Amino acid sequence: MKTLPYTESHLAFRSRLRQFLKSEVTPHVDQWEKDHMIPREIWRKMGRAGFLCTSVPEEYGGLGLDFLYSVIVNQEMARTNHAGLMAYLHSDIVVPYILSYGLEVQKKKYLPGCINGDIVTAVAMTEPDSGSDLASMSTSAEEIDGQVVINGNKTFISNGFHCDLVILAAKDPLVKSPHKAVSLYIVEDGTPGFKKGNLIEKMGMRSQDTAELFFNDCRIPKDNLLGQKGAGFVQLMKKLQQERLLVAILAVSMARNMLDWTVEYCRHALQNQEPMTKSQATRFALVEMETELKVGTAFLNDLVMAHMENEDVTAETSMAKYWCSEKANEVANRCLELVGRKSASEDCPIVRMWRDVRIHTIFAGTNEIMKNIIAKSMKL
Amino acid sequence: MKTLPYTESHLAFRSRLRQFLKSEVTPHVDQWEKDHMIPREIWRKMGRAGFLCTSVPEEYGGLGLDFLYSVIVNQEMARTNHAGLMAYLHSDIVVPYILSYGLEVQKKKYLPGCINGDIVTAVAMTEPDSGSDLASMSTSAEEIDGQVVINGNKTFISNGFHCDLVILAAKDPLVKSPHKAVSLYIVEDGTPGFKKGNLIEKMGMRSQDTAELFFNDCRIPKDNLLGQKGAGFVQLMKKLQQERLLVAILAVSMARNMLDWTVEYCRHALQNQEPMTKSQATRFALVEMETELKVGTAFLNDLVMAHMENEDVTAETSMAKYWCSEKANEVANRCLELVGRKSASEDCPIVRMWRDVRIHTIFAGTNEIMKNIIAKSMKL
Amino acid sequence: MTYSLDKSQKAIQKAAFEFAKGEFDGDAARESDQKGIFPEVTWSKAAELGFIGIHHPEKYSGGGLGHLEHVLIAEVFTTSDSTLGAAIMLAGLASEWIVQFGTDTQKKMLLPEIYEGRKKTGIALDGIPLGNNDDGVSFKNENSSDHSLITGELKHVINGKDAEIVPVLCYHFEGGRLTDKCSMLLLDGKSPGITMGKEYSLLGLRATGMTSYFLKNVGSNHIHIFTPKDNQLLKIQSAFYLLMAALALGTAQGAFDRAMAHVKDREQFGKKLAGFQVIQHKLARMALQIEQSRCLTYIAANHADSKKVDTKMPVMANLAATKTAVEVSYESIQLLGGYGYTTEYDVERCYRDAKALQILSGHEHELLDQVSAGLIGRLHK
Amino acid sequence: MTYSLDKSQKAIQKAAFEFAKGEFDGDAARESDQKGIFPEVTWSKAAELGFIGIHHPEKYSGGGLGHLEHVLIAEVFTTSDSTLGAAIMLAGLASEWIVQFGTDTQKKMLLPEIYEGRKKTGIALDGIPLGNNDDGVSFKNENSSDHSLITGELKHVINGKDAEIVPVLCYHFEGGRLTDKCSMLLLDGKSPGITMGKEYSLLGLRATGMTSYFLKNVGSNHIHIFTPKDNQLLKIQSAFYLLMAALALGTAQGAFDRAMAHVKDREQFGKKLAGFQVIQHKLARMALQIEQSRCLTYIAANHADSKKVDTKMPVMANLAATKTAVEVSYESIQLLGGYGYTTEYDVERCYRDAKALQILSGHEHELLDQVSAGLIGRLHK
Repeated sequence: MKTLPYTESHLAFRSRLRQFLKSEVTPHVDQWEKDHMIPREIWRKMGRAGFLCTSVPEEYGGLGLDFLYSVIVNQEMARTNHAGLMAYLHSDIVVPYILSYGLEVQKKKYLPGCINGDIVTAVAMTEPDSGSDLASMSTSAEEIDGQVVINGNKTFISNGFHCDLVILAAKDPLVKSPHKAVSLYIVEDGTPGFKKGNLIEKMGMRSQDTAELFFNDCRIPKDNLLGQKGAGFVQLMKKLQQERLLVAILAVSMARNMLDWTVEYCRHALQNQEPMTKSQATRFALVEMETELKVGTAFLNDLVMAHMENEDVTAETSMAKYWCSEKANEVANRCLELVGRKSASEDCPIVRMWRDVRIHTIFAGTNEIMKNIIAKSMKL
Repeated sequence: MKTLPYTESHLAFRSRLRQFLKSEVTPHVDQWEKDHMIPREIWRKMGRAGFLCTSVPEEYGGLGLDFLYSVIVNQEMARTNHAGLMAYLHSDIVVPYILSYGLEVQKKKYLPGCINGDIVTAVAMTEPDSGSDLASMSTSAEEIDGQVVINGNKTFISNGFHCDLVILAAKDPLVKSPHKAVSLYIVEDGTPGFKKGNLIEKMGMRSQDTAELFFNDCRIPKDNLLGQKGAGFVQLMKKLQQERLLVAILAVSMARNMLDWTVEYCRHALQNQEPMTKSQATRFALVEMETELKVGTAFLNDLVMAHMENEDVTAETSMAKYWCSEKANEVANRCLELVGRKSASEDCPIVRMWRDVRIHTIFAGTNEIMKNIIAKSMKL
Repeated sequence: MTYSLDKSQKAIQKAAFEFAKGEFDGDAARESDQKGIFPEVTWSKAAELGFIGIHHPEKYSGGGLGHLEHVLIAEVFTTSDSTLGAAIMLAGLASEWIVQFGTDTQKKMLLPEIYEGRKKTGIALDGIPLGNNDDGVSFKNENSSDHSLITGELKHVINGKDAEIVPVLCYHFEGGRLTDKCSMLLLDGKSPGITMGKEYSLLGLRATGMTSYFLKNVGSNHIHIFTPKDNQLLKIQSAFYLLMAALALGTAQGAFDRAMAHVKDREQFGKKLAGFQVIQHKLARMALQIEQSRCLTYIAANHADSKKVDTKMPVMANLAATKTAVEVSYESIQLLGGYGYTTEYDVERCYRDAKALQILSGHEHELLDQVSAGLIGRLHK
Repeated sequence: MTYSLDKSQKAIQKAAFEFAKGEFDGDAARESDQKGIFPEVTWSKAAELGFIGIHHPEKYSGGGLGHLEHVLIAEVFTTSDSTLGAAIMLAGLASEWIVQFGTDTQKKMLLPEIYEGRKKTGIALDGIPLGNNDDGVSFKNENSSDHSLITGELKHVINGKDAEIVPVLCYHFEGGRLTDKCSMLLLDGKSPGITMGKEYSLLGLRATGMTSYFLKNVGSNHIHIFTPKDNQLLKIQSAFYLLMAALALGTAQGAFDRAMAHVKDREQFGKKLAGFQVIQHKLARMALQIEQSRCLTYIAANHADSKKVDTKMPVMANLAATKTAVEVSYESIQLLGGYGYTTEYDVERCYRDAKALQILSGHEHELLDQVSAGLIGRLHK
């Protein structure tokens, strides 16, 4: 059966990364989860070890590696069983905005810091009153005296506490069409009028920083416009494909980890004085989950290849995002049931995954939004 | 997104086949379904047109084509919306036994007729008291006076009425181990002591001939042994992979046809004075089915390629067989619900597919057997 | 609150069980299914014993009892045989329309004929106020006078082939606009001016011949003009959904019983199928699903009897029971393996009948629309 | 048969509703969840008002009513708040053991303390005869004499952190073999010889602190030796499954109510979320699932009250209700979108509490084993 075409270099990279995570991340994860926070320093460590922004070209100090490296980072991060160090968001979702739309001067200014971990990035789209409905956003960006003045609130911003740089979507109030009014701006932490709110407490992803961001007469230079004025909507849509693909990959990786752990548990745990895997019902449950994951992985692999070849796979990516995130939650629920009473406790590692994976059907566009996109592509 | 690597020749073959079926099969299908029978002649027509046993090498009068041609035949037959002319059973399940295990003399004798449709074949494994449990079969084959004497009943034999040649699994009563007692024999129609029973009436596949076969002191020459004596169990197991793969492909093809028909129906049928596709619930239902089929097809495509490269994909084939057959039935049930009252009538073409596809979770090894095989492969 | 059947209800259940056991015949049922034959004799015997119209007023020869009793009979009948049971119970269905909209004369004349097994009824699904309008109401009285002549097509008449009374609500046009006034025609396939259309070959419920009627200048001498009240339409809906739910419930139970008997009898790999854990769990899940649908259906019927106006419960019971019937009979086929796919073992017939019950109950999305409308109420901006 | 609540039952429901409305506080609940705090004050008020032990005999200060009333209270409480409601109701759970196995003195002394809110109880899950033996019964009395000293570990004590009475059935060994004789220890974390183990950090139900007890030479002076009858064990099981089912039912309803309020309030793409068909249908399906579980749970409780011995119904009700709770609260999170994932909007807490109720009710496969054993009976070769 086919897998992704990993080369020796990919495998060596994976093994180095695994080593890094084993020594620098995994031992601290339980503490970070308790703290509801990761230390700022771990971003720098990861950057300096060469595991952030692997796709940034060498001319900006990056490694210029292909998307499979991003897949590997995503999978290996999932194995650490925490979501705090949200590297894929920084490396493969936010930084690509700068890479794709930034002026040379912007790239030179920010990319090296993004790569070495000095700069942590976030993207700010969602607002308290506009979740899935991006067109209804109300944060404004007005040109006044050669500056851009920003007013509005953003919410559910991942990396919202640590971020040094925010890619902000805001509307020019003078432009009527909501689709042509949105532009993207780079806002640096510390800019007067830009304030980070308290952390949002969540069901899972507890070590991960999600926050509201407040912009109150926040003035930034005109040069902080990212790409064409009024192109924000299209820019966002284009970048969502990779984001959703990564979310799907992460969901399947988490499901894989949960299932593997559960298989191992059932091999050893006793029920009626026998290993649980002697129970036919348990065997079938494990078989069904293994099958779903194998089937989903085949689709995902095709999709990764098509994405790397720059095919338009908007519909398929939306399919993967919704299907994989639902399946991952099903797997999570079934694994907990199989493990039984032991899984009532947070000591059981798959409990944290069960909590963390719940967001996957919601973020990067809810699954309902995914289905709308697919319906359009089917011309329904 | 990747598809199977069809060449120009494959596409031309598909188009010729589609033309043939359009003129020789489709117009008669409704009548055949009413008759609960297809005419013997259609086998000859299909054979003479070059669409049977496409994989048999040229030295035996075949075309020596690859497995993708078998996939194409399977898919195109599904589009005729009937199961009577069960070409894949003959071409890609039974005849391969002769091809793989037959002596040169047996191949020379039978293959040309198999190719041109003069000989229709069947395989006889299942018995009234041994369904999934092959080891418990009781049909006996004893050597007496240089002949082999067969006694026993077989049931659920597809092509059981039309077959001119049966590959029969029977046990030597002198061998104790059930796994070493089974051998395969070629039994020709007309052999004294071999009788075909009445057709078995079924929920679906109504134009298809399923029958019991009776062997009562049926004497065949010793030379009719197919392959090694006592190797029957292993021979059967080996050939089941391709059978199950074809069943999975057929199930997905049927689901694809049902869904496509339903999408088209919902585009045009009105509900509350609007096309049904205006209903969000209908759109989502169609999207969900489209997604499941795309995901399943990706897995199936990988599997076809692996099968063509002779990989051991026993577990994956079992996964495909059970998963695809379940999904196809889900799609069938959902499509009927979407179409609504119109689908209460047999005039609605997807009703027949709904009836026909129900057997897919049962034949070629029930889905429960599939899960047992997968569980073993997972070392549970 | 007591949540169990009382003595008289248990007696009715038992009587229905004994009747079905004595009168329903497997061979006859399979023949009915194959050839589309209505079980004439069994139906009239059932009517004689009071199994039709048990929930309707005694003064019209009904049983004077409730929907719950009606549900119990329907359930027992289809448990015994889904095809025969449904055909018999559906033959009385149109009495709901006559009870609601008939004149006193019509009630006195027709209801006893239905309950006593002298006349079978049919229902034009397009005429049911069930929101099932994917084909539109294809038939309307274009004239408001008492002696209008009606021409048109009536699709999807359940039991239309055998019915002698088919009530059709005709909404009146005035000045080219549909009004809320209507009259009820009482047709049958032999009425002058009516040509019976092609019989639909149904996927299930084949003892109940569905057909269409072509009407040409049909005189509507029975007409009395009225405005249907929401309440009356709701009662018909409720009775329809409950009956279909009960038929589905029994169909599920019947499939389950057959599968249970099979797995307790058949051996594979040296032990009874019922000895395998996954088969045990499949049975447990099926039983649980049936029990949930049963509880809901009984309670919905009980609410209908206690005159509670609840639009949601009968629809919910119907959604639950028909889904259960389809899924349980699907699994029953699986439990019988190859045998399950043959007509001889009956579970495939349960599956087809279950699917037909589900489809003919109404479009799932429209049923869900009804439930959610009841839940959400009016939305304010 | 009447299938609706009577006046007194409705009054109890209403009283429970008023109590929860007045006393359950969202901020307190979230704090209880985050820090694992038992709602001491609310619990004792609830007990004062008679909400604990309503189904137990009046002579021991119980309410003298039935399981159905107990179920109704539990459902209303968790509808209002899953964490607080479950904590309060679970604090009375051990009274089932004392009612069945306690001496008359124990009953007279302890039951009033439990019902009147003076003592909280806990339950060692390993000691429940529920077939939950994946960890085995880790604790046994190795000596049959009256004054044995017991050493061992008691895992998974629900409410063990706060409980003052934890009954444990100790089966006796004689000649190295386990007998069917047992005695009931009544422990608490402060009993001499007991060390409380680490508190489990639960995924849900976090106001109910689960812990383990380490026993070292605990004197069993309360011992009276008896042989538990199947009937007694079944009654405990039944009470346990019914309570868990009711708590789950309310948890589902509470999540549903919160989601409904949200979609009726929030706009996207220019209309209320509740105006979208797929959201309407999601709500309809959730409501249907809740209604089915409710009907089954009420009927199961009613059967228990009418002294029917039915091993399957309470297990089925539990399987259905806990599954419903998990699925409905899962979907509720979805309906709230990003807000649903935050602790502020409570539905994520419903989901965690639902999952904890499901897991602590017992291993799904073992529950299904019980149901199918009841269905299939003994198999004959």
